[in-house]
Amino acid sequence: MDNQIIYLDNNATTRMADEVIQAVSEALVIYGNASSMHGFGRDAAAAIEQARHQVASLIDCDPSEVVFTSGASEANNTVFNIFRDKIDLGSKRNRIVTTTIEHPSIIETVKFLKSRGYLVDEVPVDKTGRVDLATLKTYLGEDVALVSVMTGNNETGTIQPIEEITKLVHAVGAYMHTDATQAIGKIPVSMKDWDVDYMSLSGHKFYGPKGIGVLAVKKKVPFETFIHGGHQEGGKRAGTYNTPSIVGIGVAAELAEKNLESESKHLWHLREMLRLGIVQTIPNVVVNGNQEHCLPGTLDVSFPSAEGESILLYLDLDGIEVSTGSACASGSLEPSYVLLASGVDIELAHGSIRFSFGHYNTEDDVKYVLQKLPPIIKRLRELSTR
Amino acid sequence: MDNQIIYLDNNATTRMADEVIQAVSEALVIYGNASSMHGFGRDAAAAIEQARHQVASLIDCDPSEVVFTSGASEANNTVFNIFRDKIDLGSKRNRIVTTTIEHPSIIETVKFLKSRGYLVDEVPVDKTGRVDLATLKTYLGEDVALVSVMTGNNETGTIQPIEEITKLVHAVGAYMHTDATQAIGKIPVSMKDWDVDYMSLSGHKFYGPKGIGVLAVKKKVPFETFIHGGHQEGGKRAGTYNTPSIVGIGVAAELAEKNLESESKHLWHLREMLRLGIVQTIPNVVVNGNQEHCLPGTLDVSFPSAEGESILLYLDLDGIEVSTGSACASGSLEPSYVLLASGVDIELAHGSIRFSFGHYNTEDDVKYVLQKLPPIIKRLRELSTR
Amino acid sequence: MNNFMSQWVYTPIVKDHFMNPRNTWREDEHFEADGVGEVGSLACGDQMRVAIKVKDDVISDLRWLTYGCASAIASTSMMSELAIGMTLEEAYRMTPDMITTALGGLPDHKFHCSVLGDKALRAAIDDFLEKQGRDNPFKKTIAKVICECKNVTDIKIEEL
Ligand SMILES: Cc1ncc(COP(=O)(O)O)c(C=O)c1O
Ligand SMILES: Cc1ncc(COP(=O)(O)O)c(C=O)c1O
Ligand code: FES
Ligand code: FES
Repeated sequence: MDNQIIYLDNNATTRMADEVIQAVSEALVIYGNASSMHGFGRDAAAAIEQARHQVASLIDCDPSEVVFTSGASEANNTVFNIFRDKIDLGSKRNRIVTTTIEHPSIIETVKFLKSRGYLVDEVPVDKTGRVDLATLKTYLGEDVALVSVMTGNNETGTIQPIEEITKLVHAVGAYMHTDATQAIGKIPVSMKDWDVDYMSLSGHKFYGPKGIGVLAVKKKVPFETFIHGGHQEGGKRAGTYNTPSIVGIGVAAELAEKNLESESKHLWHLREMLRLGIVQTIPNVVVNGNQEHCLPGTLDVSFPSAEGESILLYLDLDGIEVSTGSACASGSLEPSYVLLASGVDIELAHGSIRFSFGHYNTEDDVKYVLQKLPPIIKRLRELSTR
Repeated sequence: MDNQIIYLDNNATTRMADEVIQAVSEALVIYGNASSMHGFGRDAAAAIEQARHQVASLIDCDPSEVVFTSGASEANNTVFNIFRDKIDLGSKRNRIVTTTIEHPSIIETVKFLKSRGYLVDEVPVDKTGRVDLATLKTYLGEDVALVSVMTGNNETGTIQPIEEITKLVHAVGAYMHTDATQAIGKIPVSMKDWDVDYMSLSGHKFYGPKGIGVLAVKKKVPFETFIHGGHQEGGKRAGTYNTPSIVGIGVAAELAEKNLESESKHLWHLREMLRLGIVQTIPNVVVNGNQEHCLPGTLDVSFPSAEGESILLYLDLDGIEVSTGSACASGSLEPSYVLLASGVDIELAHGSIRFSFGHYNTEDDVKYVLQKLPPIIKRLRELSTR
Repeated sequence: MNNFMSQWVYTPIVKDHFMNPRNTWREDEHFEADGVGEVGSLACGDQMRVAIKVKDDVISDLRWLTYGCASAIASTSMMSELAIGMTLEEAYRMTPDMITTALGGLPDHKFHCSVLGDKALRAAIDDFLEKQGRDNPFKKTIAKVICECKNVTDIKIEEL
């Protein structure tokens, strides 16, 4: 194994930007309790408000709409809990609508809610993983409280038409949530333009710290606290402020906003370079997801007759780190539920590999993969029962 | 104002230990996703397992019983949610018992549950803030699902007889939770000896990082996921692993275990030195809480005719950082609910100041406070309507 | 860290009045008050007492005591500076807004602390007029403010 590590698993998590590491390290000493009145507390509070502005600027919302959470998983759970509570309290709108390809933090929340008798519909997607507006419309009605559709998929990169969906959702008087976790820093994201009511994101997906995320909540939309306790975040989310990580996500947001255009180009360039290289050098491959509406940097490929985990481990031996199916499914033998939900053949769904690029990847990385990958696939196919 | 800062608000949050800062900084580069199979992912997973062992050793439980959360607030919410869910599913045990002096993350959860029709009793405490076992007994019966009593109070430091309480709780077949957040690193804490079923703690209270905590869950006791999603923590808590902070809480746990005895002595010494100094130099003061069963390092004092916020801010101008009532109440007009619940006079409850010591405090700090505090109280009393 | 250093919780003027409160009523001082007013209670967490001297229906001098937070101390101190030299009518019409403005602002949740100061002043004027056996010409024109801070709403403030 080379000493060189080619990290192509940026949709799972990213390396923190040097600027973020620097800021977090400095903030480790801002240890005051941001809820306290004394000097240390005030320093922490000021640092937090700065971060709130940085995040708000990135996603185009008001700073007062930013609620810091422990990550996108908590943010997603929080949104569903709001409407669970409204339904418990007797709301006539007692139905939640989402899709079959959401992140597990929504899929599993839905499973739980259904098992407890709540009405949740999961709208199917087309072959490319896209929500069809006409299909979605058939699920919408006066009984719908919340619609939740992710901005871009973590596995295939497929982007949903959030602005159009939101119009349909608001037309029936329901509220709209989008999990924008994978889109941040890769495509322009705007609470205001899209007019969504709730948006989730997670720091470590865009070179910020882990364990910190945001639920953006538009003014005057329903809210119910998920983690009850102290008065932090205006009573919306309890828990002593995680000042260093909040400072970190703020700096990451500022970088993401500044670099958006160049980053987006960079990621798309590497992704396309790899896609073309694979298609040209390896016979019989299937590129998954929507190729027109796709997050830059995500390339999901199925290699029929070669199994995903084997490919992953061979690549790992060559110092290339990728993911099979969704990162969360790793360690399990389940085929990708995202691909299955998109109507992809079960065999293809088993053998998918996700390459996901980040800021620190280079053309050399792609060249290295294009040198190592074809013989691996060839070898596995020769071994395979076909 | 001197440049010197005397930080006496360690019950709110502590400064990270140098060893922890070091470990967290190094772990910031272990950026792999601990759920992934590739090399970086494995490094992260190993670091997490080590931290799990360190925490388990500190609180005397099995490493598999440690569930990492975003803090004690989330841990406390999680425990109550487990039993809420059991009650929703029709459990005959449909009552939760707790006390009037828990942390807001329990008090507010209880308020929420009551507002939704759940049965929750809050056991009163005596003048010193202690739960009386005979009183508690009258609340226990076959319909009780969960009893939650904190180990040591954040405001007065009063310690509860958790081992004895747990015996009573188990005798009626209920489960026992204790919020040990304030006790960690100050007194010996043992899941096994006390036989509690659930225990909460938070990293930043014992020189670890903020935004990371633990819910310890004994094997074979009820569990229901609070944050649904990925399969992290054996499905018990979703969200990408916060590797650096987990490493940090592990190192903090190891330090806390190693230093427990000397730390406990150090904190008690400074606390008593300050208490005696105050009592000797300032007329008409009331020391709150139980003086026999008290967390070392916590000293809560009421100064009649001097208002809490004014004292706090005059001390702040002298570079001394303390807290009034509970940290969460800052900026609000509420007198300390902990003192009120202990039957302390409302006027005294308004003017309480919490001095809380930590590892980095010295005798010189106490001397400095004893030089600055008496004139402040004198001055405020002269200004006061009396 | 230095980027954030360190505005104090309140404005510099509040800080100054908190640190050096003006016109406080020293116990050893022989202040012969023509009227004394008191509002709030220790149980509420804030109590204020204002004493005035009146010459030709002008407030010639004023002393005060307060049990309260930093905002309450600063507000009362500022009130005392504003009030001295005012006619009784001007003083009676002093609003919490004038006090907070003069202080360079107070956080929203501290607004009621400034309400207490001018209420105590009005109580002192009431007391003065009553002791003189005079009619109170101001009372009718001014809506009553309720003591409890929690009941001080914007509308009630505007009614002043
Ligand atoms: C689309 C999407 N939503 C939510 C999450 C959850 O983020 P976190 O694990 O930081 O809570 C992830 C990543 O894991 C994701 O890709
Ligand atoms: C007794 C107690 N429980 C729970 C908590 C909550 O901890 P955190 O704010 O880290 O979630 C605290 C501190 O704030 C506490 O003192
Ligand atoms: S006087 Fe009560 S908070 Fe200001
Ligand atoms: S004046 Fe009574 S509560 Fe504020």
